Amino acid sequence: MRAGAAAAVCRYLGIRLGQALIALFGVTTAVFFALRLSGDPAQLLAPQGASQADIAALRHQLGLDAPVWRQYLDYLGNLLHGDLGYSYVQHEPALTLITQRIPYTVNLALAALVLSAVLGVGAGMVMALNRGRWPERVLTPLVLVGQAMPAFWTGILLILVFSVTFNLLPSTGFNGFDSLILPAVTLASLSAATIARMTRGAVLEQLDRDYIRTARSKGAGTARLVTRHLARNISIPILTVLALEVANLLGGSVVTELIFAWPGIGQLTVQSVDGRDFPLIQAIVLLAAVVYIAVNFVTDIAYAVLDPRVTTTGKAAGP
Amino acid sequence: MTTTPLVEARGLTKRYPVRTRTGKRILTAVDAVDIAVAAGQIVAVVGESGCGKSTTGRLLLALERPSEGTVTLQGRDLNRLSAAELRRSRRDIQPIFQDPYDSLNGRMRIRQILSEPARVHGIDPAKARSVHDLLDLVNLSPDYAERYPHELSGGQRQRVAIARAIALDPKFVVCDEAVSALDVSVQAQVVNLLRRLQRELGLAYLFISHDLALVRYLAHETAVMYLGKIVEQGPTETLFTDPRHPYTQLLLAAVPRPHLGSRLRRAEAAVAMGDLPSPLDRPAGCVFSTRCPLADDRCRTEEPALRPVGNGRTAACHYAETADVAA
Amino acid sequence: MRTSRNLRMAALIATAAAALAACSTPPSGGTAPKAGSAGTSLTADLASYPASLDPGLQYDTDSYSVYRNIFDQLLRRDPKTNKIVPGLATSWTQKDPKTWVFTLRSGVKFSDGTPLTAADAAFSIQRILDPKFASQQNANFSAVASATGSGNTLTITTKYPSPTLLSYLTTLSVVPKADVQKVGNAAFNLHPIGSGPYTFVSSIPGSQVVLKRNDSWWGPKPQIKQVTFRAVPSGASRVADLKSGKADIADSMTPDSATQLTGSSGLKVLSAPTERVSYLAFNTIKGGATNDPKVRQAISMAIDYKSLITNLEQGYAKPVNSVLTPLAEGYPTGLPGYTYDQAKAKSLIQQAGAKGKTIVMATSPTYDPQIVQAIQADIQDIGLKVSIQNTDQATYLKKVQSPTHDWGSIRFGQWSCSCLDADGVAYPLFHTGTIWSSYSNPQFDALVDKARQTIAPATRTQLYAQAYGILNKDLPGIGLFQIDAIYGASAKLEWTPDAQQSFFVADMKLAS
Amino acid sequence: MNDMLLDVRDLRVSFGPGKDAVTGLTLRARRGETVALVGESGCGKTLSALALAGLQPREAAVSGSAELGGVQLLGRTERQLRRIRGNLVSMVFQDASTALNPLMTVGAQIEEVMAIHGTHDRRARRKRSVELLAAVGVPDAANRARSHPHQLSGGMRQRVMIAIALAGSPDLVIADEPTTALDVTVQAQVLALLRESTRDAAVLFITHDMGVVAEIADQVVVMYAGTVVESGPIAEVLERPHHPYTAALLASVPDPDVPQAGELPTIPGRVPPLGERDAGCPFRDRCPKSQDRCRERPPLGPVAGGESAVACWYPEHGEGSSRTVEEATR
Amino acid sequence: MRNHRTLVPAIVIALYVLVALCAPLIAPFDPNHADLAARLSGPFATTHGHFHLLGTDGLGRDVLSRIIYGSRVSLAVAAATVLVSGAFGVTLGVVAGWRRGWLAAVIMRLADIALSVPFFLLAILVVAVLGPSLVNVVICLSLVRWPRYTRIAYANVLETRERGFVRGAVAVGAPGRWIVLRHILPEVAPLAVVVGTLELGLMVVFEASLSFIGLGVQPPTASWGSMLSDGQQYVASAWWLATFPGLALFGLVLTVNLLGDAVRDRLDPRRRVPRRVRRRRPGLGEPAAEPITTALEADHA
Repeated sequence: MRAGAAAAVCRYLGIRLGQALIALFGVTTAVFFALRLSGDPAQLLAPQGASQADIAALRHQLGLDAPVWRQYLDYLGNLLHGDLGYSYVQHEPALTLITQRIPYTVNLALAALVLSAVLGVGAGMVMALNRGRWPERVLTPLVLVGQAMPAFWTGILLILVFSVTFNLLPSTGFNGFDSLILPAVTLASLSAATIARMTRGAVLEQLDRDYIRTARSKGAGTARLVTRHLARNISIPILTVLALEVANLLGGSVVTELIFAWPGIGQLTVQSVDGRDFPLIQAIVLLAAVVYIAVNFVTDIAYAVLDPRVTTTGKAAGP
Repeated sequence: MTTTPLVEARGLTKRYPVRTRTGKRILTAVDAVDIAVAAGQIVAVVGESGCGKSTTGRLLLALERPSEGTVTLQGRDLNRLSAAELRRSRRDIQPIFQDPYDSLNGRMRIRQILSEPARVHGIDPAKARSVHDLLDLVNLSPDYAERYPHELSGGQRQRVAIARAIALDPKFVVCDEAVSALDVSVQAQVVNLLRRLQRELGLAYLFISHDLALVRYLAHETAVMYLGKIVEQGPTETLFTDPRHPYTQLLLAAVPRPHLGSRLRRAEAAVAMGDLPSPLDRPAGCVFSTRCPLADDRCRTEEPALRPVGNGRTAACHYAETADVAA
Repeated sequence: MRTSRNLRMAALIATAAAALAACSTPPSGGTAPKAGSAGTSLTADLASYPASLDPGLQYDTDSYSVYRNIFDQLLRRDPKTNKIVPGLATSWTQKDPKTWVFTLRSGVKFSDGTPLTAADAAFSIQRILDPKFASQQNANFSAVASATGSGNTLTITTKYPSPTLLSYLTTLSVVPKADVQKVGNAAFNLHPIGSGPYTFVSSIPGSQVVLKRNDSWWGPKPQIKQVTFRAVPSGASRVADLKSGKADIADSMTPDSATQLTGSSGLKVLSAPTERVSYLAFNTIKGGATNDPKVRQAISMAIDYKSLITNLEQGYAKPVNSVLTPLAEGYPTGLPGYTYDQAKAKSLIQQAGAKGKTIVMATSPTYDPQIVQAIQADIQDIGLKVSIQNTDQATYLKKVQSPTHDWGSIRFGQWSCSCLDADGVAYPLFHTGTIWSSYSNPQFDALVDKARQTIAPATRTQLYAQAYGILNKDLPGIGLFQIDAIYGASAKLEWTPDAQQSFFVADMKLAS
Repeated sequence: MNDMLLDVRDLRVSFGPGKDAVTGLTLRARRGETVALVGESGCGKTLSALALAGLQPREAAVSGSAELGGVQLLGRTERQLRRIRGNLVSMVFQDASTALNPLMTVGAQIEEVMAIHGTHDRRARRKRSVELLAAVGVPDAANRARSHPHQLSGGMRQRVMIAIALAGSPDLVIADEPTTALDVTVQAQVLALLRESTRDAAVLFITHDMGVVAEIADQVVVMYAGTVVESGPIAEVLERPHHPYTAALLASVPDPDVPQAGELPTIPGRVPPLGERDAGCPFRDRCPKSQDRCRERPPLGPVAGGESAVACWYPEHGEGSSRTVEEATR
Repeated sequence: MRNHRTLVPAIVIALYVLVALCAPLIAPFDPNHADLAARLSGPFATTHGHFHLLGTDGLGRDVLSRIIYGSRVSLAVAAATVLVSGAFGVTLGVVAGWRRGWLAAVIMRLADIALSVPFFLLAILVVAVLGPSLVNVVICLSLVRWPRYTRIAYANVLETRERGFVRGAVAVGAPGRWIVLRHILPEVAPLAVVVGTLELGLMVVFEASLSFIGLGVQPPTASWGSMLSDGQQYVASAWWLATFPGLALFGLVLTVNLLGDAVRDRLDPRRRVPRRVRRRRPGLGEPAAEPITTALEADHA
């Protein structure tokens, strides 16, 4: 039975993986061609006084004078060999540049994820379990405020207060733990609010379920309801949100990294897009898509682990 | 009856691929079912949940394509019609579903719901049955036309569903558990209505139900299904008074009766039967052999054919003539 | 092979990073020392992280600021006079109009101990010219036909007489041939080795670079022992860092932030005029209204230059009389310059029949939006409508440099050729057929072409005076002002910035 | 009447003024006795049952008295109720597919009752839960204890529900339509099981199905629109219904054993919804015998010559399932 | 109480809309009138005889007037984006859900693709290829947001097509288009409205983000995002530049979110269907579907 379940999970995940690869292929292709419509890196790279010929030479050196389809086939060919190309601007393998930055973004995103998950789930639970009582009345406005604060504004205000006015925390760069605080808080605030609302909704929905009534009819108290019954059942919707939040946090880290000069992938993305550093952009897009897909994938597996029904019906929650 | 039946299913089979823990399997929901409904006749299909009776209903409604077999309406194979022809033929076959809360579009007024069939078929409103007439036919006052379904009780909604079903003067109506979601007092009203309409409009019904008492009251013919197969079929009265298949016998015995005295018999009969096997693990030989108190080796290996057992009945049991398990 | 291993590594890192990141800090390039401590280490805030540390590649301000400390340059400019003075090359002669011979300082060693020879200098030029290297500086040295080195003699031949060669050689940093060839360009970029006053210690890509004093450097011993360059893109944050003492010096200050600093105790503003000029260029070919010289003239009179300099630039800018700065070789000192005369501008617009016409102004976020909008307002005041088309730099360049000249009527930009020479402005911006030019005047072309191949400074100056005279008549472009480089610094820092924005830490001193 | 284990008097549940969902439920049950609470949807039977276990919706106000073996069930704090639930009073809900926690094994769900009520030895709990599963007729109980609800059939799930209800050896088992969602064959099995396994407890059995009532009940309480209209011993209520509503309910279900001609007797109209109920007999609008006096609510009073009580000014005195209500009115 | 929850935010939003519509009447100054000599004056400053309630910006323009005019951009872009992406997304979702099969697979994979392209990159590419304009901002945002609607519509259609009234319409012989238009779409529409309302607030933020990185509306047109972006440089010296547009933005997003919540509570079909009825169906377990709130609330960037 266990083996059978595992096989079902594998088959299911296999299908998802296949679909994911198709999506991956689509993303890279779309980005590849869109990029080549969007500007000429040689123009950006050449010195201001460079002549047409200089730029043409640079273009040739970068292989950008070949027909686009040719460039695309080369790109795919290299990709199959694991070669993501060299950055035009930094003259390093795109992969090296990305791997240098990954730890920072992961650090920031993870810190924000932990922060927002702990705060969000906690607040959501408290709100749902105290529906209509003071803890909910206190938390609701906080959550609403958190949801209405754009990250770039939050960041500016935090810098204004904690760095400029009180000089408590560094406003930029990476220099140990204290420089992580402001970016992580900025990044986490919206997510925490979203997760809190979601958790509240999920808990309320579960509280309305018959099995909760059954548990109460057994004499279960709040603590038991939460730990034994709610915890696992809300873990599925919460997991769904967290998975989306991971994607959101990685996406949101662009703005946050810019504001706080955080040396992560987000900043690299902006720089590479600004500089039309095609190989680097393509590599980043590939990474982003892989992360997005991986997160979905992990979520699917987690569904299967958490919810025994998934393995037997062969379908996960959600579309 | 030698005349061509109004609706006839032959060798009707429906298989679904199902993913299970142990891999992809085929679920045979309906297995080689023959069923015929003559004009103006009520044929009931009874059985436990999962026996394939609802699937049979959907196949007869051509809402699903059979894996094998044919469904003919007045000699025309529904599944061979073009999409447009099928849509046109649909006016002759109408469904009434179980859940009256689900079967009406909550965003439409009753008037819109009842005039939709005619509009779909582009019928001149002057020639179609008027909403007023339809409401009248199902004993609802005309002012219901402007209401929304949520303003109606379950019984009233089911009347509207019936009115919609008869809006195009169909010849054949599939009632899939059409009254089981209703309270008993309302149920009786709707049953009376169905019966009256059948008489007045000359409708034929396929009456799918798990309620044997209603079936006995309503149906001319009854087919008993078990795990996708018809195990016994025949005129309702004969079937109820002298069931020949052990399953029919046990099923009848298990029906709760609103009077004292049947307690013991019923429980024993039911307990004897045990649990319904999974439709994915249909027993070899006779499908009922795992639960049949009379089953012997023959039953477990050799599948009994559905054969005449007298008085117009057919039964799929090797021992149909002698079987008596619920006395 | 190498890349496939890298890919596997990356996959490993990516998965492991997720697990590790929570508990471990990223591989750090050493924690930055607190600014000002011990007086011998310096923290400098740059606007962005250097695009490369290999001096053969990028030469944007931030890269320049960092790597020029690691390497020695062949030539240098005197910070006060801007005259070309010895660097690694102690002397040079011109054998013929196309051949230059340089004698290199002897006894100079790279920080890995290998001696620096003319072969290294030649190699440093050759690699820039190597198409496979795809260096952005290629165009700066495109006049070079060959560079050879033997012993301490470097010989450079040019394809044609090049008056700007020496100018560009002041930007040439010399890299160790042996090491570059051994480790490869990519690795060298990550861990550069030079002969300069500082050596590379560590870096956090995207965040900071740490250098330490090279005690075996041939020049006078710098006072500052260690320097940390940090990338701090937000101007406000750079100000905050200065105020809180987290940084001793910050680059790329805006005039507004500079005025903020002047009020703070313990801080000061350092500035120097640069060869960077703010300019407007007109599309005289497909510019619509701006095809008409009257309209261009009107616009040149519409702009309140003084207000731009005093109000927006807070005085950190100087007026110019052409699209060139006085620092440049060939600056036409005799030209009268532009005047602000709104009334006359209005009447010119009337005369040209251009009143109410819409002109498109192309710009990119790279350029100060406030100036763009101030100019827009000025031009609108004389009766034209100005529609700003703000696209990112790549799109801006693609549009503006397109041979079809379909980019609009007017554009705002800043120009610096890093050569301190009129040629570096006049030719690429206004010569017929060059990528930036939407202007054509054979007379002007002839003058510029001639000046390009003339070595004698006096003749050149005269040629440019004529050429710029034509420009100020035809007005294919307007110089707005000369831009100052502005630095915010601790009051303890002693340093004089120069026109080249050379960020030579060796020249800096921190009082304790 | 001291031998009564369960004694509910005048139970009322209200959602606010004019919204009295249950207006006076009185019933009694001895140990081993099953009381069927009968009525159509919306009559307040489920709400009454929930109120007995203190599980009514938060906004509902409960009053009256309900003693179980001398213990007052109503007006308890949540903390006190927790001791009562599962231990003294347990429940079997209608739809086991939703009433069981989908993510817990059924064994764990049975064990939970014991864990809550003081069995700290995990092994003992496990052993007893398997015993209980076996006792409710789950084959291969030791393995099935490790199954999740979705892996069981509907009948098996309902057996698990019963095992949960029995785990605390309660004095009162409240079964709320426990067989409505089941096929007749399974229904019969579950009813038999319930009957056998609750010999030491009182059972409050809620249903709308007179057939099921006949099957399981010792006493019948018929509710209509929140109030009891008739109560009495099963035989008497089934054979000689006194309230027109009871009679009509019985009549409107056809008998599978008897061929029936003509139309089915029906009850015209519908149950007055909450908020539209007045002080009169709630059935009077649908009652063929209603008269002016029915504007006044009839009290639940004993019937002459029987053990039943009926709330009707003009009770029936007819026989069995004879047709006492007019045929449908069209 | 319930009316309160819809009414109050609706009134506040109506005020925002009113301000946007009547900007020329309300704004004390021309939002683009630069006065370099009066630049960076603080709130309540009077310069050259002009009173600037919220101060002036780096070009001496009146901040209050710019905020008032900026509301036009925020509201127009947010509304247009929600309409465009909503219409596009719902259409695709309905088509996918109704047709199923390969077409659904293609559409849903497209949604995956759209979701996995970094937003910033997409924004730059769109502006690069199409040029900067308000319309292109809408296109850009719509390109990112349509999958949210598609996914929810798709799931909803899959559910709805199994409902009795849809099967009834099929049985009556209604053609697919008829059923989709009359039965499926009306069922999906309220959900789309709910998503749209929740998206509205996000789109205000997104537009501001785009303007913030310089890809939104073109100067000198005032937009809250570009004002914030400009103000960021002056966070220490001229706090009012980032604070007031931020507050305006925050207020709008907050009220839009409040309205979204209220609308969701009203329209969420799950909260309307009487649950007890559904329970009666024999033999049906509860589907392991994710709660609708998850789908609605989870996405924000």
